[in-house]
Formats: sequence, C-alpha cells, structure tokens
Amino acid sequence: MIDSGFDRRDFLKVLGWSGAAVALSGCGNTSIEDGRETVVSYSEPADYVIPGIGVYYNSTCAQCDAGCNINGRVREGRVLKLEGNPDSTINRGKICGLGQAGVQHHYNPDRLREPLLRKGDQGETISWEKAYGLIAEKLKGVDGEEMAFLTGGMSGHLKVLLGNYLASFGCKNHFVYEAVSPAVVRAANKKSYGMAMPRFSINKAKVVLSFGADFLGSWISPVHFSQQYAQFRKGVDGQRGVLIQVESKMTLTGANADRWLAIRPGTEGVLALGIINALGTATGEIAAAVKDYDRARVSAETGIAPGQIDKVAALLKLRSPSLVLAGSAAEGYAHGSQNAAAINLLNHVLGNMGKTVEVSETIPFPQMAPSLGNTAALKSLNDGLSAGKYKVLFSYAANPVFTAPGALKFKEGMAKAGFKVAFAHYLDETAMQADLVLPLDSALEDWGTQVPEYLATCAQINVQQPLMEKLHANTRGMGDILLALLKQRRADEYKGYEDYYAYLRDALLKNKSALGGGKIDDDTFWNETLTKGIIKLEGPVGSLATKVGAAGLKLPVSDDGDDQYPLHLIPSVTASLRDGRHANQPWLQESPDPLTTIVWDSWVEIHPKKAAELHIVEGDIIEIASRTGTIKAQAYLFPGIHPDAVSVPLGRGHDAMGRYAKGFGVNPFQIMDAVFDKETGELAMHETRVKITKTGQRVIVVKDEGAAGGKQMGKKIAVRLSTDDVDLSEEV
Amino acid sequence: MSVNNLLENWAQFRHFHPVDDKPHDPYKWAMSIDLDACTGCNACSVACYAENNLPVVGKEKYQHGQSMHWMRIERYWDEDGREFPDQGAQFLPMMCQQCEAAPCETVCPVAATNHTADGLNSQIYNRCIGSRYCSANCPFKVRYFNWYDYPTTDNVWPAEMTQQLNPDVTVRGKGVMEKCTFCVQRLSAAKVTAKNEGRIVKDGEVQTACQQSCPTGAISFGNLVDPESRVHKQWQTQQVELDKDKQDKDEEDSGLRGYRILEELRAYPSVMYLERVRESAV
Amino acid sequence: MSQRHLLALFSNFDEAEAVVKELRSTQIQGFDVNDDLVVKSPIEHPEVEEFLGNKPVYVQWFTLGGALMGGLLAFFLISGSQANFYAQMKGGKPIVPLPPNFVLTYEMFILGGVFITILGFLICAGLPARRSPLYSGKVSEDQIGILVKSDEGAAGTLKAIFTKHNALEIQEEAGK
Amino acid sequence: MKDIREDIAWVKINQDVLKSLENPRKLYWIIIFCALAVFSVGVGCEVYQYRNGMGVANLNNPNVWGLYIATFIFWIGMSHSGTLLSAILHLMHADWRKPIYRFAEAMTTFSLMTAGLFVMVHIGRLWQFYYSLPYPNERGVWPNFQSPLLWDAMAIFTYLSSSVLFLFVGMIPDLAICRDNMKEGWRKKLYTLLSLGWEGTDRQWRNFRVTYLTIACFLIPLAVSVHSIVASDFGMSQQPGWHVTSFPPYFVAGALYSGCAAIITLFIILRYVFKFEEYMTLPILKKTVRLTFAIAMVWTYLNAVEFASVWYSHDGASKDVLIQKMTGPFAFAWWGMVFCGSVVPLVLAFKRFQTNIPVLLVVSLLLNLGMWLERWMIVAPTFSHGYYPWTWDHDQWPSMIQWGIVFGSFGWFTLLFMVFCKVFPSVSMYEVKEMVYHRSLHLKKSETAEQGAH
Repeated sequence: MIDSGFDRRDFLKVLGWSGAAVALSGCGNTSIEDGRETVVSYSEPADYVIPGIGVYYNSTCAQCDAGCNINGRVREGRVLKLEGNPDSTINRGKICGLGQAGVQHHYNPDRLREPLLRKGDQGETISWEKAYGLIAEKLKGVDGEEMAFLTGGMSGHLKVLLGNYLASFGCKNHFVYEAVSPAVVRAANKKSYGMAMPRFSINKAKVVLSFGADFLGSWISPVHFSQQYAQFRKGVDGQRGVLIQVESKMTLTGANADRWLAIRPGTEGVLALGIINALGTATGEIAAAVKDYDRARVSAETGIAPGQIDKVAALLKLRSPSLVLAGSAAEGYAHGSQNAAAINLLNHVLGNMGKTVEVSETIPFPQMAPSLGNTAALKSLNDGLSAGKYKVLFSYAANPVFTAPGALKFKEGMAKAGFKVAFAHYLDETAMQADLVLPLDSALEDWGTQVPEYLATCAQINVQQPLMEKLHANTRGMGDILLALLKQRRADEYKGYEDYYAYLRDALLKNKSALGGGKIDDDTFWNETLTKGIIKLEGPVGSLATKVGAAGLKLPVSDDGDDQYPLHLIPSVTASLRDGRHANQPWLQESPDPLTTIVWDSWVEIHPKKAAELHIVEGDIIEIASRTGTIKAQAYLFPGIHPDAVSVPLGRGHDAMGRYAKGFGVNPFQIMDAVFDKETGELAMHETRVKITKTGQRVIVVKDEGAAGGKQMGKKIAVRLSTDDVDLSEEV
Repeated sequence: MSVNNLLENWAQFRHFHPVDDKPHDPYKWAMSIDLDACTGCNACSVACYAENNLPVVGKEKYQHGQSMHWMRIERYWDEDGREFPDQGAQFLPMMCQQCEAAPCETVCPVAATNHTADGLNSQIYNRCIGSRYCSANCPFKVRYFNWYDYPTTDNVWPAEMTQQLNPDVTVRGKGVMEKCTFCVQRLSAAKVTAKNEGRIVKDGEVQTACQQSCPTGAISFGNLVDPESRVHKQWQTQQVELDKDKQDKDEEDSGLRGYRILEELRAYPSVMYLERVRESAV
Repeated sequence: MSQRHLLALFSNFDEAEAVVKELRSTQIQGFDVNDDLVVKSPIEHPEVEEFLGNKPVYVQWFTLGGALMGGLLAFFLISGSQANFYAQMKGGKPIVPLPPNFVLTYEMFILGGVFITILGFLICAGLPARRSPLYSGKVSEDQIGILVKSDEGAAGTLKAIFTKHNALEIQEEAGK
Repeated sequence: MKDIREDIAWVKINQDVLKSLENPRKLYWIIIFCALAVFSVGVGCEVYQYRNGMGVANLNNPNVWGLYIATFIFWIGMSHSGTLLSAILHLMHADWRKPIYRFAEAMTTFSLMTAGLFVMVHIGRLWQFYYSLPYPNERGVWPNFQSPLLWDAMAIFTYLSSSVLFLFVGMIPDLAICRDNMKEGWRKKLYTLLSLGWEGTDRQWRNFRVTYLTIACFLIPLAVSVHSIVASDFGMSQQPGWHVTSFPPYFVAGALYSGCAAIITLFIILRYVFKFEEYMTLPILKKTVRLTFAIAMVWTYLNAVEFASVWYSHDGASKDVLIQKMTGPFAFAWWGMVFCGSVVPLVLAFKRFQTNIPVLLVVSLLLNLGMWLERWMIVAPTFSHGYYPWTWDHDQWPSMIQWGIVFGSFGWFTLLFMVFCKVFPSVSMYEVKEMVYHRSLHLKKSETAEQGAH
C-alpha cells in the first residue's frame, strides 16, 4: 500500500501543519525531507493517523488556472479523493471533473521519476547534483539575451523566485504561454472596462448574452460561474434568468442556453452592433458607429433572423440588469479585438457597468500577481528560436511542441536552441525534444502559493500544501529546483533557505501583518493559514471605465470564405481536456464529452445538412486539410454547429506523454494556420480554413449515446417546461 | 421451532415491504435532481469514479458497451426537426433509481440484491453469481456487470493508482453485478456517528459523492421521511409521492416540475427529477 | 417333505391359460395354486392377470403419499427458510410470498410423487429380486413360462398337465 | 398400409434390435470422433471464457443475455417430444408410438442434460454456482425462491430425474432380454445389474403397468410446467416483448414443435443406421409427420396471437420491439424464423412428402433451425431495444466464443445419444412385441367374424 520510501514521521509533520493539526501546532521541524525513519506497522499508530479514519486537508487545485480551493481526503497516508473547500470564495466546496482527476495526475503510472539526460535518442538517468551542475555549466557565459524561459501561467512565490532567477542573468525572455487563454478579451476588457478581469456577476443578471463564452465548461473560472449560473436560474426576485448564447459551435454553455443562435463564424461583433442598433438607446459616437448596422444588413452577414435580433434586443431592454460576455469564439479571429470591443460595448449601452460588470480587487503584492499566459508569447519565442537566438531554453508547465499551431513549425525552431531543459511531469512532446528533463513533484505533494487571475469576491492567495508524502523519491518541486538554481547564482542571498518550504514560510511570515495575521504568533498564523488553505486579503480596488468611445471600432465585412478551403475549422475546448496537458488521466479520457458522448477519441463535428451534401454519415473517416496540414478523424453529425464550420476538439492526439494519452485521437493544433489578431498579436484560433474529404474508411464511433441518438422515442424521460407554465418562487 | 414461528407470525411475514401501510423508519434515502440546474458537466460522474472505485475500461471495451459508469449523463435533443437545436440540449444524470418495488430484486436467484430497511436497493457482491437477471429486468439499464476482472486487467489500476482506491468500497472482481449505491459507505458511516450520539442523521450531514461535487447543486439527497430534510420538502412541494404510479397533482398545469422516469411501470423510483425550464420570451 | 420347482414353457397364452384353469380345478396334494404358481411372459398381458384372478396392486398408495409429502415438504421448507433465516426483503413483496412458493410446491409435489412411486414399484414388484431357481431365456423371447412349486409327490401330476397342454419344454429342478 | 407386420417372429424382433448393440462399424466411430471434436471446441471456449470473464462472449450492458439463454431454451424445448410420445400417446393407447418412443425419451434426457450445461456456461461466477442451491448453511442465507430462475432450476431437476427414471423403468424388461442374450462380458454384467432380476412374472408385470401409467400421468403436467416456467423467466419480467400473457402456451407449443422435428430427424437417421425399417415403418413416420404439422400450425397460430396482441395493445414499447425485430439488425433472423417455422412445415401437408425420407430430413432440420432462431428472437431484441432509448442497440453481435459454445453443445448431445444407442436398445422390444400381438389378435377377431358371416 505504501511504498518503502514512505517516511512516517515527516509525513506526520507535514500533516502537522494542516487540518487536524492545530491541536499539535509548532512541532518544530523544517522540511519534509529530513528524518530517517522507516514505516512502522499500524499496531503502533502514531499520534492521530487513525487507521480507517479519513482526514481532510486543504490545498489548491492545479489542474487549471481558476485556482479552486480543494480539500483532499487522506487516509493511511494516501490521498484518496479531492473535494472542494467549502470556505472557498471561488468554488465554494464544489469541484469539476478535471479537478477531481488531480489524483490521477498524482498517481499517474507514466510520471517521470528520475532526471533524464539525452544520449542520442535515449534518456540517461542522472542525479540531481549532476543535473544542476550541467545547467550551471551550460549557462556559463550565456548572457540574458541568449537564454529563454518558457512557462505556463505563473503566480505567487514561484513567479517571484523565477523572476529573481532570470534577473540574476538580466534576462527578459520569460515567455508565459497558454495555448488556451482569453488574452484578447483581457486586452479588450482593459480598453472598454478599464480592467482586464472585472467581476462578472452572472447571478445578479436577469439576462446573460454570451458570445461564445463557455463559462460553464472551460472559460476562466467554470466552477465559480456554474454556481452563479445556478443562482441566476433560480432567479433574482423569482424571475428566472435567461441565457442567450451566440456561437458557431455549440459549447456546453450553449447547450444550456434558452436560446442558442448559430452565427456565421467571425461575425459576432456585427451582431453585437446590430443589437445596439436595434436597442436604439445608444447616443453620440456609439449611435454613429452602429447606424449602418440595421437588422437587414446584420441578418444578412450573421445569418441570424431579423426577428430574432429584435426579440433579443427587446428582452435586453425589458430585463435589466443584463450581462454580455465576449468569449473565445468571438476573439478567435484576426479581427478578434474588434469583435470583443463591439461586444463589450453592449454592457455600456445596456448600463450593466457596476451592476453585473463589477470592479474587482487586485492583489496587493504585484510581484505575486499572476503573469498571464497568452499565445503572442509563443509567437515571439518561436521567432527567437527559429532565428537561433537562444543558447539555453527552459520549459515549464507548457507543451508547445504539442500545442503550437503547425504553421509555426515550433519543433524545428526548438531544435535550434543549444541546450533545452524541460521541467515536466510526463515525458510529453516537448520533453521528448529536450536535452535535460527534470521530473517534477505533483501538485499534491508540493508546496506553493497561487493567485488566481479571476478573483471571485476578494483578493486571495491560495496555499498549496502536500497532501501526502512524495510518491517517488527523486522528483522535486519546481520551487525547490528554482531555489537550487538561484543558489548557483546568489548563494549568500538564499543560503538561509534549506528548501522552498522554508522560503515560503519565511516569505509569508515576513508579511504576516499584511496578510491579516498581525496579532498572532508565527506558528499559530502559519498553522491557521495551512488549515484554511486560503489567505483572503483586502486588496486595492481598481476602477471601472464609466464610458467608452466607439471610435476606431471597425469590423471587416465578413468575407465569403475562399473556394479552395470553404470551411472554418473551430478547434473546440472541452471542459475536461482543455489544451491536452491532462490527457493522460484516464477518468478524463473516459468521461464522455457532454455534447457528443464520445470517449477516448477525437471527432469532427459537422452539421447534418452539410453532411448530407457531402454524403457523410456518422463514423466516416474524414480528412481535414488546411493550408498547414491535414488530419484524419471520425465524423460525428452534430446539429449544434454552423454548416459553414467543422469542429475538432483540442487535447487529444498525443504521440507521447503516456499510455492513456498516446495514440488516442488527433491533434488539430497541427493544422492550425498562423493567423494573428491584428491588435494584440494573439493567435486567431478560429481563422483556419479547411476543406474536408471522405477517405472511404468507416468506424463505429465509441460513444455512450445509443442508436436512438439522443431521441426519447416518445417516452417521458428528460422533460422540459416553458417558463409560462412554471412557478419557481414556491420551490424549495 | 421454525414452522411454529412461520405460523405464529404469519401476518408479519405477509406484510408487504415497504410500500405498504408502514413507511420506512427512521430512514428512507431519496434524491431529487433539478434538470434546470444540471449543466451536464460530468463532474458527478467523475466523482463517482473516484469514490466508488469504478474501473476505467478503455476504448475497446467501451465500444462493446462494457463501460462501468454508475452515473451516466444523457444528452437529449429536441425532436422537432429544426435545423439547429436553438433551444439547447437537455442533460439527464441517470443512475440506479433505488426503486421501492425494484424489478431487479425479485428475480435474483441467490438474493444478492435486496431491499434495505432504509429503502436502498442493495447489491451483495460476495453473493452474486452473475446470472445478470437483475440487469435484464431493470427498466433503466443502470446495472453494470463486471465483464472482465478489472483489478487484474492491464492499465485499469496500475500499481501506483491502486493507492487511490477508496478503502471503504470493495473492488469488484469479474462476474459480479454492480450499480449506484447512493454511496452507502458514507451513509452507514453517518448513521453510526448519529447512533453513537443517540439521534438520527440530520439533513446535509451526509452527501453522496455526486451531490458533493455538483457545481450547480442540482442534486439534493437526504432522508425522505425526515420532514426537515430538503428532499422531503422538495418532494412535497412537487406533490410527488413514493408509492404512486401516477402522481395526482392539484391541477393539470400546476407549474410543478417534479416527475419520475417510467413511473407507470410501478417500480416506484426514489429519484425525483425536476423538469428543465425553457424561457418563452426569446 | 422337500419342495421342488417345475418350469413349463408354452408357445401362446391360450395354452398357458388352459393350464392355469386346469391347475385350479384339480386338487393336487402339496400344491397351492394361489401361492405356488407364477406365470412369466415376455410382454405385459392383462389376460394373464384375469385368468390368475385379480391380485391387488398397492403402488398408487405410495404415489399418493409421496406426492403429498413432497408438496408439504416443499411449502414448509421454502416458507420456513424465508421466515426463519435472514429475511430477504424484496421491494413491494412480502417476506413469504405465496405465488412463487406455490410454483415450487407444485414441482416438488411431482418430484415426490415420481420418486416414491418408483420406490413403491420396487417394493411391490419385489425388485431387485434374486433369480428364481428355474428360468429360461425363451420367456424373454416369445414363450410363456409357468413356474410351479410343489412337493415331490405332486410333480408327476403337474408334468402330466403341462404335457397335456403341449408344453414345449419342461424344466425340472435338480433333485436333492 | 399398416404400422407394422403382424407376422414378424418375436425372436426376430429380439435379434434385430440386439443387433444394434453389436460392436459398431467404422461410421459409428467417425460420428463419435466428430462429436467429440465439436464438443471439445465448446469446452475450449468455455475454459477461455471462465478464465477471462464473460466479456469475451461480447455480451454487454444492456445485452446481458446472449445465445446461451436462447440455446438453453432450445434444448429444453427439444426435451418435450420424448414426453409427448411416451406419456401422452401412452395414455391414449396409440400403439404406433411403441417402436419410436425409446429414443425419443433418450433424447429428452440428453437434451435436458445439454440445457443444464448452458445454465452453468451462462453465469458469471461459475465457481459460486452452489449459491443457487437450497441447502442448509451456517450463513443462514437461502436462495431467492421468488426468482423464476430458481423455479427453472427446480423444474429442470424434477423433469430430468423423472424422465431418467421413466426411461429406466420402461427399459427394465428389455434389459432383461439383453441380459438373457448376451455372452459373458461387461455388457452382461451391466444388464444383469440394471434389469434388477426381472423375469417377467405376473407380479412384476402387474406393478410395472400401474407404475408406468402413474409416472406417465405425472410427466405430462410436469413437462407443461417446465416450459411454462421457462416462459415465465421472460413473462414474469416487465420488459417489453417479454411481458406477454400468451408466453407459457406459446413456449410449450414451440417446445413440442422442435421436439417432434428432432424426432423426425433422429427417426430417419436411426432407421438408416440400424436398419430398423421393419419397426420404424413409413406409416409411423407419416403419423409423426402429421402430428408435427399439426403442432407447427398451433405454434404458428400462437406466434400470430402474440404479435397481434402486441400490435393491437397500446403498449408502445412492446410494439417498438416487435417492429425492431422485423426491421432492425435482427430482421434476417426474425424472418428466417417465420420462414422455417411457419412456411416450411406446409411441405408436410402434402401426402407425397410425408414419407419422402430426403425431403423430411431437410425439412426437419430447417424446422429446428427455425425454432432455434425463434428462441434467439425472444431473447435478444428485447435487450437491444428495451424501455430506455438511451441504451438501445449496442454492438450485440455474439463473439466466436459464444458461437463456439453453442456449437459445442450439439457435439455433447450427439455424443451422449450415440453412446446410448450402442449401450441400450433404442427400440423397445417388448412393446413392439405387444404391438405385433395386439395386431394379430385384432386380425384373428376379424377373421373369425368373417367365418361367422359365412
């Protein structure tokens, strides 16, 4: 049950700082590594690990960047299950499937266990000392310009350490890359709201008009939004909230909408302006900007019936406050920023500012604030790489070889870097290209602090603590690694810290008062902090832009596509697989995609009408060709997609990483063209045009849905009611 | 003497359990699921895998319909033949309905599935010989059979992953039937605690794994005979009664959303669903 | 006075019948028609029983007993085990449900009946039996055998009767 | 045209029948070998399935029952013919049954033994099979007597033991004959043992008659109950397509039907192999054929009744299943059943075919195929098209393992039957004698009557 490396006393010390531990606070110890005892039998159980009794410890979910606070069930020294931390302002005791799969990340059989050094095609196991030595050696005489550090979104003390490390070289090349991120929306928000991430109070809105924001599935902070959604449905003063979703491919959120509008890809902004026009309440500059967008033109461009536009406008006018969201579907075009701007404009026109679009606090420690991932970073890194600029490349929490659009030819570029170091959990595609691969602790056995980008109610620092003893002796936490690297540079400055834990504790205690622990002594504060797993803060409050101009708001007349590649490729982001970094967690592979119920494989969503034209039936293997490349996948006839588009989910199609990921499905990143948003330089994910052809092969689509295909065959199974004849106010 | 016992307590042995005059006492576990809140996100299903040691069967076996998801999320489209499902889809979490007059119970040749005093439809893995008659007779097809010996199947639970298995729940070997248990391990733990304190389990004291994870709180679970429990109140407001095959609601369009699936089969499911609501204004 | 057996074989039932008739009519010292006469035939043949005088058959009483026993046993075994061991609660059903128990009672009724009937048959027909002193395979082919037991003295008379009715063959128990 | 010649010497009857017990010819060994081969295929598949789990049969949720149960019903049905011939016709004093009932009864016994195997093969934890037996145990747990499966077990046990006893009792006089005609050797020992010292004394015959009659009376209701209980495995459930009132009679008819068909097949084979033309005469065959035809029509009728009742009822679910049977993936099997079960037997209506050996052989085989398909069509479609649309039509095609075991069962049956034919007289000698005797009496009477007229 517990492998021999298991170290009881230390483990207890770790627990000593947490949940049940307040009782025996202050057992003075410094690290989970020290102590040299071996496992003893349960006939002499130590203090409070009672065999058969599960104990719960708080920590932070690292499966995505939403920063949900989790509560891990630990029994006999093993973490069994992750649940939500009820005290969390973000997820309030709830947790999504992706989050729960965290344990499978931790226990994953394909995790890296030893540092590996490239020997030809083989990886040779080396010691950490050797690895550190090697890095130092490679960095000798390399100046800041010649090294690059690629990471995913980062925050908290880890970011601080990394910053210091790079600073020690005078290196500015910290590329923060997230393949799937709302970067364009951030920029647009900054412009039109005055802050990148204001607080969206779905629960206060009576109508939510969402342009492809999949806030129930994968957008920003889904678990938080889901809870708001629940309240929103129960309704403010008894009136059930109305959700209107505008997008070209139905997302999970779209599937839950009262009205789902299939819009021609890329024309979201036009519709937004059309609605403003139809509202007729706008004045001045805005009115001028939208005057050309009469319903006839808008309808013609977007493919939405004029009547529908009026209806939406009428509803928005009738029920206030409402909330308009610009999501990934809207931003994924070369004119994504304009789309987002036009959509954001609606919130101003509808007077939602301050009502449902609220000012949010910011974290008082700017150095800990999240450095947000985006795709522009990838672009510039890739340019640098292909120019052969970099002698040393570090990669952490990112898998660009898998997620970079095929057109960028990232793999080739990366090969040009002199020495490539990957800090990784799995031997994923990027790690396969690296010269030195360093195995990381899982999030459930590592220390850390994290600051979520989206702050639900107040500024907060999430604390991440080990839920159990290390599974593999030779993995290291990223913090420890950075600390070790820093000691190479600034030994005297950091010699005080034996390890990252010590650093973390010290760093937090230094700011005890600022963190709201002014009165109490260090140990008590520390224990309470770990017990809670959250540090809630009074952060400085930014301010919202009260009015916004519509100047320079130009939307391209939607082209009629090109004849060679007639269809839009919509790479869809699924709630469980996202950008594919967790594809090796079997629960996620086997939990059916909510809309198609397909498991273990990729598919091409195509509208039945289009399919009929092309004589495609379910299970046909389709070849999707873009200017960049081609992939083959099974067809799934899906009514919830615009006939001019096909959609392939992201996250599958790994050719490395592990037994549950490798060889399942295809990777649409491969065929993505390198088109970028004009303003922000972000990758326009939805701009890839494709053509599809039948290959002639056919397979049985592996899915949960039976042959009845989501029909109820006249039986009363899933029933619905119109709002006219339901009265929610009475309900419990 | 046995025959004496039989004859003396005849009336008692002939008492119809339990949908007769006498209700469950003190517990009757029941559930209600608000389809208007359910977004179909699958969190509950994953939670079930984590809590109940469900095997991940892999692509090939899944294709053969041998998957083991006790809780499956079904997605239904409107059947009015419009070009787009422009009113969205409908999601329905389906798990064992813990019927009061369960068709599966009577047919098991070895009495491996029985009705418990607190209204659960229990499955005794050790006793099951795998005749699969229960599944054959289940209207909802929510019983899952161990077609293979998953604990020893490659890549189902590799060495490391066995450490995640919940010690409170048996790992089932090949040839036995299994299904949703309403997280009975949690229930019994709660009942013991309550018993030690000389009371009955309070509402909200025990949660099923699916309920606990559900981000929209669509699932509520509790003791139906406890008038304080949320489930009891919901069933009451929705005017859904356990042992009816047709609910007689006050008036026809009463605005009540509560219903049970395939009620007319008189299996008396313990799970009430609340109808999904659609806005008529847009 | 010692007894000895005689076996006579006849080609058809009429002759056999005639013999038996004669044996009945004539008083022979040391020979009792009812006890010492056995007719063996290759086929089941009601007439034999007629001219032998209807002897009672008791098998059906075994049958009755067996059937009732089986039925009662079944019902009480099943109901008893349902009531006395771990209660198997079935939603919507009583602990001791009658219809299914009746089905099984019915089966066991038949089972008991059949078993005990066979038992009865073996007892009444005296099977398995020790082979009688005189036997001819012809009996199992096509001939009727009449086996008699008599005192030494009577043998002659009997033989005479047999030969008179043109017995095909007369076997005699070897003398002591 | 008479059932049998009255002038056959009784001795000849003995000789002819006993000839069938003499050392077998090459053909026999070939058949035995093939049967063994086929059976071992089945055994192999079962071993594989035992080790790897039922999944290898490509059963799934919700298609949890497959060919195993279908074939189980098929073999149970097969067993009913023996009872029909020996018991019912015995009560009706139909003499023509006498030469053919013996092997029919043997068939009953062996097909029951084959059916029994499928119960085992089917369950997921064979090693725990004994849980389903009602025996006193320290756990205080008894099987669930409410389950039709348990009724099945009980009924089949009763039926098997009763028909074995019936077969044995009926055979005692013949065993005596064998005993008397055998040279020293294992056969002699065996027959001496089994014939229980039968000598055909009046006392023995007397009790024999009553016993035989009584058991016959028991067997008839028993046989009916057995197959109606098998029917209630389905009828007692509430699944669409199963919960049908007319199932018990429907099953019984089907059972008699397939049984008679099987009898025709074996009749023809034995007649040829053992040269029993004298006894298994064409007139008897004709009678059997006509009986079969009658039953076929009854079955067809009940089949139609079932569909009609489903069709006119407002039970949508059952109706869906019916439509699914006719049009869905199972259509071929369903129409195959209709053709083989209801159309093919019409051939039997024509006099000229009623005694045409080759035609009858083919027809009887087709009938049995039809009846097997019928059982499959009862079991499978309801699973793939039940109440709950979400679970409709998974990939339910049986795997080779499943086919292999079904296939193997035929080997097992043949094996048992062939051994029986060589060890025991497959024609009842003493009853054929009775038959001949009764016939000659009858003639004598008519002659005397004529003379009286002159």
